[in-house]
Amino acid sequence: MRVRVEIHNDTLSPWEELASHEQATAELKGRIGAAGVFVGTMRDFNEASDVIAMHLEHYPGMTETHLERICAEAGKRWELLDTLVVHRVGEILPAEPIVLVAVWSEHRKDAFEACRFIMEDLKSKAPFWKKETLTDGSARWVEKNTAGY
Amino acid sequence: MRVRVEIHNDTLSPWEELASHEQATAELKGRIGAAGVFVGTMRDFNEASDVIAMHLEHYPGMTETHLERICAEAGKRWELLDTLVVHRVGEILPAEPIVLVAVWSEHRKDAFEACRFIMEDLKSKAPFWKKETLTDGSARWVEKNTAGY
Amino acid sequence: MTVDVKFFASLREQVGCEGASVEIGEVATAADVWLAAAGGKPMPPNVLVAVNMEYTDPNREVKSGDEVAFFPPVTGG
Amino acid sequence: MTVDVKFFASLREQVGCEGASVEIGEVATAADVWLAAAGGKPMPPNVLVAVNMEYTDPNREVKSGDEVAFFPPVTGG
Repeated sequence: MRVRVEIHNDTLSPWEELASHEQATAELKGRIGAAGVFVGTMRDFNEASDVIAMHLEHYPGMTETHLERICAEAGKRWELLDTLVVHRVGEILPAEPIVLVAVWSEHRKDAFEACRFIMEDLKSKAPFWKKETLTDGSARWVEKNTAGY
Repeated sequence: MRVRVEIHNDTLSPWEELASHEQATAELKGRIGAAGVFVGTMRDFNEASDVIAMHLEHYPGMTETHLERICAEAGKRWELLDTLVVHRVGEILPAEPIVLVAVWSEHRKDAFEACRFIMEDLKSKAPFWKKETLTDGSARWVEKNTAGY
Repeated sequence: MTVDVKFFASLREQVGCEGASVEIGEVATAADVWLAAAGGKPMPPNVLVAVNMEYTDPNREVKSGDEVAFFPPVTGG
Repeated sequence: MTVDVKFFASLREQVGCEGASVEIGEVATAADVWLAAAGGKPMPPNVLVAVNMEYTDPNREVKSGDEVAFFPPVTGG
């Protein structure tokens, strides 16, 4: 199973990212029957406040390793051909994508379940932290991610 | 909630389709926090045989209505902002995408669950039928879709 | 009365007919329509029935002008 | 022995320090490293601990040269 994990400061264009990733993995063509994809995007509203910007911090080294490990774990639990995780860090504006998780498999059950599994682990364990800037200019750390199940 | 259902003969480029769909629904920007996407692709192998081509038939009128209704039903069960279903019919070759289901919502639970719900209903109830052409030139109807849970 | 009948996919090939306009008595079920339209072939047990593009069961009564469709298990996606 | 300490996110702001090289006795747990590095502030109960980029618990013994990181609940994705 292929695994690709990327963390970067640049704007994330999930659909372009997926198109170029599939071009780079053309040897899987014909074997893939299903792709399960999740994109998380910054909203302009969170916990009763209007949010105008966000800073995303990570733990260089640990974050990548953790994400690669969870993709490998997904590959043990389900029959997967390829997994891709791309996560932004740095300054992010509302409506900008934050994270892309994609999983390719022969059958749809594996793609659906593994994509959600990776995303839930990312939200609950991968070392990332968000600090939001509100309309009045004040900043606050997001304290906890909501449960996904 | 927005619903868009399309059935067509042309090649389906799911990532381009998603990019242009999001451009056309820009009024949702800032509210969307999650997108759940599924792409089903033709494999070159099915039920122990190499498959070289497929013909996909549908019931014009009923198929569209059924898909619109299942999107509406998903919108009742989950908090959704937008749903998109694009399905190909006609002649399809291995590695070509067959179906795209996409769901946009504020929170990830809704996107994951509604996307899978729509896809499972599509596989089990939407009037589409596949006829496969094998390497020896013979053709066979696919008799049943596999379970997705 | 007259109803419109459609057959899809493998069923169309088995019956040898894509669609037909069928004359039938005033009180008739979808199953009666099958018998009138399918040339005496018994209806396979897994056949799906739609009347006016809505799933229904073979015992559903049909009305004049209804579109009655028969098809095998679906295999899209 | 010496260990490398890192603080992230709100914890970095609370402690007022991003990272430090800390001298500590030969037998020490991650919690001991916190006490030595955080200027006497007690460790908040929900703090996560990683040694050499692996999650662990505060009672884990550390070795010379280890990288010991403390951070609040994660909020990525």
